[in-house]
Amino acid sequence: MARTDFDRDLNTLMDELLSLGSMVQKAVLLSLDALKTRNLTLSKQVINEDDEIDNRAIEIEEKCIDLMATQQPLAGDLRTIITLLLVSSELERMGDYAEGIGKIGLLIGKESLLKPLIDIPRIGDLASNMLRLSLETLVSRDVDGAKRVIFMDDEVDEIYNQIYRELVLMMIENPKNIQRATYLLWVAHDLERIADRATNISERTIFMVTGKKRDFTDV
Amino acid sequence: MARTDFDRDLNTLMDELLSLGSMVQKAVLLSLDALKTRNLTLSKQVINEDDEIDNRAIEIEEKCIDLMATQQPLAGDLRTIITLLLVSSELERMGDYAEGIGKIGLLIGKESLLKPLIDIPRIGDLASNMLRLSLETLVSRDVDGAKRVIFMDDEVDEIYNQIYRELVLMMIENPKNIQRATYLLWVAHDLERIADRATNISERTIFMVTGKKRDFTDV
Amino acid sequence: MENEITQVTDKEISKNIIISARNLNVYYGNFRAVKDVNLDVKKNQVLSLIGPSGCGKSTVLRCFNRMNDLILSAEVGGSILYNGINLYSAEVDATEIRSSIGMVFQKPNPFPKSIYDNVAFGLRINGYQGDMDEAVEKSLKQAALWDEVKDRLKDSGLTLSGGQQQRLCIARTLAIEPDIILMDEPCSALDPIATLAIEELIRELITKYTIIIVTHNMQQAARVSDETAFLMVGEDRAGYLVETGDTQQIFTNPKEERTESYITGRFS
Amino acid sequence: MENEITQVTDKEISKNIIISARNLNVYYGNFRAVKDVNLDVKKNQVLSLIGPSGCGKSTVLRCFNRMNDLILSAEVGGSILYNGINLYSAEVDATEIRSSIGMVFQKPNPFPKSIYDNVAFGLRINGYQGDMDEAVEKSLKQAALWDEVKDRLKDSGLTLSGGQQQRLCIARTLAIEPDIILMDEPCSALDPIATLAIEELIRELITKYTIIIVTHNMQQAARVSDETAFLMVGEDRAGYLVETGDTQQIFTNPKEERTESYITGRFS
Amino acid sequence: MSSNQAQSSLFPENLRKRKRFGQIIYFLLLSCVLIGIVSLLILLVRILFDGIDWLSWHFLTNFPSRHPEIAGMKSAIFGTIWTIALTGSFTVPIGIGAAIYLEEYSPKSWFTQIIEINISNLAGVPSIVYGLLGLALFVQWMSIGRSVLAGALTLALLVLPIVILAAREAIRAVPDSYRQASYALGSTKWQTQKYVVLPSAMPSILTGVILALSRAIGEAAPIIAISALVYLTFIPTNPLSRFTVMPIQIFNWVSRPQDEFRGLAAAGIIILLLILLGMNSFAIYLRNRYQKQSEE
Amino acid sequence: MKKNKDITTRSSVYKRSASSKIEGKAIKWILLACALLSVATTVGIVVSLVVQGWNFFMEVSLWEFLTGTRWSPILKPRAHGVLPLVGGTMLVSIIAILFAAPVGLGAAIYLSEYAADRVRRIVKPVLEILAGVPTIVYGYFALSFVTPSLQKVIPNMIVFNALSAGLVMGIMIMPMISTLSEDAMMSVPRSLRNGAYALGATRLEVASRVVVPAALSGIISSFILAVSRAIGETMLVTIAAGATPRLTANPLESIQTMTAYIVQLSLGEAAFGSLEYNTIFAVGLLLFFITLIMNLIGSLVVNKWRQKYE
Ligand SMILES: Nc1ncnc2c1ncn2[C@@H]1O[C@H](COP(=O)(O)OP(=O)(O)OP(=O)(O)O)[C@@H](O)[C@H]1O
Ligand SMILES: Nc1ncnc2c1ncn2[C@@H]1O[C@H](COP(=O)(O)OP(=O)(O)OP(=O)(O)O)[C@@H](O)[C@H]1O
Ligand SMILES: [Mg+2]
Ligand SMILES: [Mg+2]
Ligand SMILES: O=P([O-])([O-])[O-]
Repeated sequence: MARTDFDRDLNTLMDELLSLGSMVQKAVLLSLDALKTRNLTLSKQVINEDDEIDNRAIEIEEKCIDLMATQQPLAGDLRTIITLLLVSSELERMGDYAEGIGKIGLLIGKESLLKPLIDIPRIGDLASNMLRLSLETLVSRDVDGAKRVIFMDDEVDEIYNQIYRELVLMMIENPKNIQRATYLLWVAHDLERIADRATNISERTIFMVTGKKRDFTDV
Repeated sequence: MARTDFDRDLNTLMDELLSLGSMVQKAVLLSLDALKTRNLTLSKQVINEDDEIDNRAIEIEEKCIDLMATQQPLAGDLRTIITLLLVSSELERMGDYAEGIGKIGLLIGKESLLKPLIDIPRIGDLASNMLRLSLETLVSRDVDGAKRVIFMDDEVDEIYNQIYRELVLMMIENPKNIQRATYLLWVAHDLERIADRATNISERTIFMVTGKKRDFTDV
Repeated sequence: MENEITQVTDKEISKNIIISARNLNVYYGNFRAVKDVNLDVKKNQVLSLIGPSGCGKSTVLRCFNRMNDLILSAEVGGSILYNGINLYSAEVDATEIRSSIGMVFQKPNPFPKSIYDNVAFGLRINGYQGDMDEAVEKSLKQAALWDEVKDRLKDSGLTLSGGQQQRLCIARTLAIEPDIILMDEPCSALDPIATLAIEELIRELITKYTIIIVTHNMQQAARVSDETAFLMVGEDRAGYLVETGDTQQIFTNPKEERTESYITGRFS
Repeated sequence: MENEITQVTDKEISKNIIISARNLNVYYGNFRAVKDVNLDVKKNQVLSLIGPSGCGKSTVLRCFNRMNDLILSAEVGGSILYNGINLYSAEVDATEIRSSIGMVFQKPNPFPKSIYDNVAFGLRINGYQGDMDEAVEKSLKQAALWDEVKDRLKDSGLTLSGGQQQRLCIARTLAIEPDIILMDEPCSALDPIATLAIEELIRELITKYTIIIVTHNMQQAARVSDETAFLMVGEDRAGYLVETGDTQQIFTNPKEERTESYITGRFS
Repeated sequence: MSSNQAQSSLFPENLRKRKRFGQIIYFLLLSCVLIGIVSLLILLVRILFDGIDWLSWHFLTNFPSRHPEIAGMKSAIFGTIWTIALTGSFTVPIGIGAAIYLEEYSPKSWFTQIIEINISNLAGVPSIVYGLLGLALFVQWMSIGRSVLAGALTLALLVLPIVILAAREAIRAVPDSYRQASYALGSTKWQTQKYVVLPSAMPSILTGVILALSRAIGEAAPIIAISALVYLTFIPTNPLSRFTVMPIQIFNWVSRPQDEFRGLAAAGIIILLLILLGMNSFAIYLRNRYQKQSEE
Repeated sequence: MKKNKDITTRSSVYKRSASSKIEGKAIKWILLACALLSVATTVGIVVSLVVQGWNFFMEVSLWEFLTGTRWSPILKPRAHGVLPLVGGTMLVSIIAILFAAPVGLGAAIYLSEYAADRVRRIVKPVLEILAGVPTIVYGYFALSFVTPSLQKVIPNMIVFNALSAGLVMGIMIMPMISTLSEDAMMSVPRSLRNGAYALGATRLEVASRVVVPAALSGIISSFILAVSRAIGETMLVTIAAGATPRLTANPLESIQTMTAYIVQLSLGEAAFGSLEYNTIFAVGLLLFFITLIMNLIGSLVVNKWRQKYE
């Protein structure tokens, strides 16, 4: 005997979370692409699609609350649902960052970029990988995987700091760059935040699986 | 008859949330003070005290989970606990911003500020007021108050944009300012985020009280 | 244009309603136990009736297949509409109704006969002409009991465990292929494991049947039902309907203050 | 230094333990119903025993005041330590034990006597010499029943509602001022409102008493108890203790896989 | 009625036939009850009709006589009173004691089982056999003689199983939860019996006792075996007096060929029935009151 | 030890008699003695019948007693074949049960399944009164009413006959059957009936397919017990069935039952210890065994088929 109904609902929810996650990942990558290729339409698209992400996140959140109300989950189930609830709001926020990058894309417009995008796509790839991995390990309840994700965040922070220093230098070198540099600064910041939140997701995953009190690593 | 035990637990939790909120508010104000008065000790203190905030937030989160496990809240109670759970993580994050401001305080060190702090304290006051108000209206279940908080966020955004433009101008005017300007930019950004999160809290409050699906206003 | 759509939806909904109570009042002697209940039950859904003890849940439930006829002092006012016919009109025969609207009781009550005969009982009295073995097997399968009893169909129904007995009673009811199954606290005499099995069975059954379930256990109502109706006792001790709605709505955000108080365990 | 502190704490804890089972085994005839249970109960706390039906919860509970003596086929091995004495040693008189370790049953069972006499019963048979009226009032107040019955103390205890009856039974037990109160599914015959009242009462009582409660209702265990012990049935059909722990820990993060499966409603 | 059509595919239309058949059986069953009631009515009316003329004060206060007009039942009435008083005082304590032992104290063993089977069989032993027992045991062997005491002892043995069964039933009906509650409050076994079990079983026990005694009042056969005498012109003064009882007096009158004595018999029956009716109604009253209490 | 201290603190408020343990033992023995009295009764019955019967069987062989077809213990030529008495007993009992079983069962079904509560509450005590009427009264009724009435239908019927005794006996044991059967049916849980009604059963189907089968053991044992009662019944047959030991199947004839013979002889002046006197113990012994066997069968039936509800 098992709680078939409940398990099915939980699995559906996991699936929805995964699909929300890939939407977000796509949005992040698209927004960076748009930036790189100066494709304003694409940027606009990312911005518009954020509403969809928001709605989906709200939906997941509501389903979690409904499940809590109707199934009174306990122990592992409770941790799972709470994790889903919290992760969905992380994803929603990550969607906002993608939207933010999209907006910056529009602000920069057809202007040339300050410099060829090298480090930013790197951090973007890293962050989006972390996002993907964090969700995969969440679904597969893979604690070790989750720990690896958390570990990856260090690299992101390093690259971010490097980008930051570089951009500040560029501003100092040429005040004309300041506007565009700050734009890129925001982009890097947003990506760093995405990685941070992926880290959060993995921390939640560890809590979900082990039930261990969350070991809050400051970000 | 009433659920005395549960109600008492809920009230305790509300109190703890409030006290966490005032800790966070204090941290924000202190970090700004430290910045204004270039008091590095104070900045350090804010940074150090963030651990306490994190721990308290985790504690509240755990208590929420325990309460869910042991009391199976439904309807209003369930919304309340979920709100508490989510709000505690907002507060934790707000604490991080205060810490961030503290760190900037240290980075700037004894250097003179770029300009006398006028707009930043203004946005700081506003944000910390929003924080306070959002929690007060949460506890008093005051939907109208919560709506006012959300409304205040517009003002914050405006000031923030103004600061942003001003700082970028200053950078352009004098590249020597760039480093310090970006510092202040971060401070402003952090404060703006605090206001955003207060807005989130108020949105959660409205959900908690009315049970209406969250009307997600993009931030 | 939009208006038209609404109308269609309205029709759709009323098509979906299989049975409904209209201004239902039940008296036991001079005592009004149930007051003005109006309730619609949708096809292939589970409706649960919840409310404090004595609010008339069982009484309302028994109206749906006229089991109240068996209580001499009981008198029913108002009507139960089933397929457009008032079950309480003169020309309707209660016995006939009960083979379209089955009932499962609080305590498992298999007859002291063999498992087989328990399931065949309803078919036999109704003069079933088909293949009895087949019908019995089918019902037991539907009730998720077949695998457990297929080698001991001759054993008395009373040799089964509580949960199995209850599923046997469900199988017995399914055998006569009712439209609607009424259940009065079907799990309150069972332990959590057996309860869970019954709850899952209920969820499976709604693909074919409509189920109205009375339960004391709010969590059960939450888990098992699509819609929930909340009844309360008035000052005059008569039960009345406070609110009906989607189960999720009732349990996350009920419209009525009283429902909220009951559901969250706060009572005035 | 640190070692010393640990030792002190250990002592503190053992001081706090009011009653414990050591290698408890219970046989009904040849059938071992309970196997090697070790359990410590802390003073002024609620310990709940949960587990599937037939895992021996009631059997274990009954060992704590030797109610198993009344079951002829029952035989108890191991010991129950209460204030340092093994309740099952030869010189201990079961009757005496039971006035220090009271018990409340699944179904409210007031005597068919007046409310007053119900509460006074235990005092009378124990030859109580003090002011009876005062003692009765005190117990009824402790059981949160006084206000409801103070004007009808002469009425039969059976005229009360189910929940009130159960509180009367609790009052009756409190009257003889036991150390420990055992409760065997005290709410399973009550509706949710009455259940809640009893649960609140239990929480109030632990300021003075220690309570061990058996419950089928996991949520009740979660709400009401400080510690939870989970029992299961082994392959040999004997019940054994799987895990004991803080209630919150058991319900959010049990150590044992089996506990988790049971608590989340998944069974193999 | 679409559902009906759906139904009739599964089941042939047979409801009307089933209902008609039910009606016929209903009337048959009803007439069974009526047979009982009508018989009783006829019996009562007939006896009243036969005996009413013979009822008079002196019928109660005169001794029996060869002359129907002055014959009375004084000796039989007093004999009955003596017998029943003695029977009751033997059988009630012993019966209740035995019941308590069997329900509450006895270990589950073959020995107890034998006692139980034995008692239920004793309840079915014909009363005349008890008469033979009394005749051999009390009258002959113990040389008590054909006395009130011998009769009462015999009747006591006769109704003892009935009292025990009734008392056991009553004690068994006391919910176990009462006992557990009592033990859980620290009562000893006897305290539990005295303060909890017996008080709640008492009404039912009393009902059983009354019914048993009214059975004893109506018994003629064993008394005939013990004391064939029916023609007594004195009333018993001590337990060793000879005696007669009402049913025997009636039997004597019935057996006489003259119609007048039939009338006397009917009159005697009226008195006997009045006494029994009184006792029975009291028992029924007790039972109903008890039932109502326990239903609350 | 600590516990002991605990107990002493209690005893300041609680005074429990110290002798309670000894008291408990004594009470147990007294109660046991009460229970043993019933065994003693049985032993007494068997011993007294066997001892007195022994004297009889010293003179008459058991074989002659059990197989002889003529019973004439007083009038010469004497014969001690008990079959005429057994036959008379059986004839009356069969007539009685043939009447009482269907009527009693019918009444029981009516009362438990059809009658409104109010009707049952009136009718049941009425039937119980019928059961409580002393048998002497039935004898009177048979003799002064039933026989004369039957004679109007069957003119050549004699005054003392098996038929009217049997019929009245039927009336007498009918309430026993209806009460016991009704008890058995009433103890079938209400929930079973509801279960059947909910499957669309009519009232008759509920009664005949659910309630009666479930109560069958009780019903059958009520029949057996009623027959046993009829066999042991004394005064009615003494008065109404005659005093003619005769092996016959004709219900219109006068017969004598075992019980009636015992009464007849008790009323006479047979001397203690005489052969005539001892015949009653021989007949009594036989009667005792017959009823014993029937009762044993009756309780066996109940135990074997008893369904445990709840
Ligand atoms: N047969 C009856 N005769 C008289 N009154 C009745 C009868 N059945 C129920 N009642 C009364 O009608 C009211 C409603 O009873 P009902 O059994 O329908 O309540 P319920 O909500 O099912 O309660 P529970 O949860 O205890 O089963 C109660 O006040 C009850 O006392
Ligand atoms: N008096 C008894 N005689 C024989 N076996 C018994 C007796 N009481 C209980 N048992 C058996 O002992 C085992 C444990 O029973 P117990 O009543 O303690 O379980 P439980 O956990 O309280 O179950 P439930 O939740 O159903 O009350 C079961 O297998 C039961 O059948
Ligand atoms: Mg009900
Ligand atoms: Mg139990
Ligand atoms: O919302 P934040 O990522 O800025 O904390």
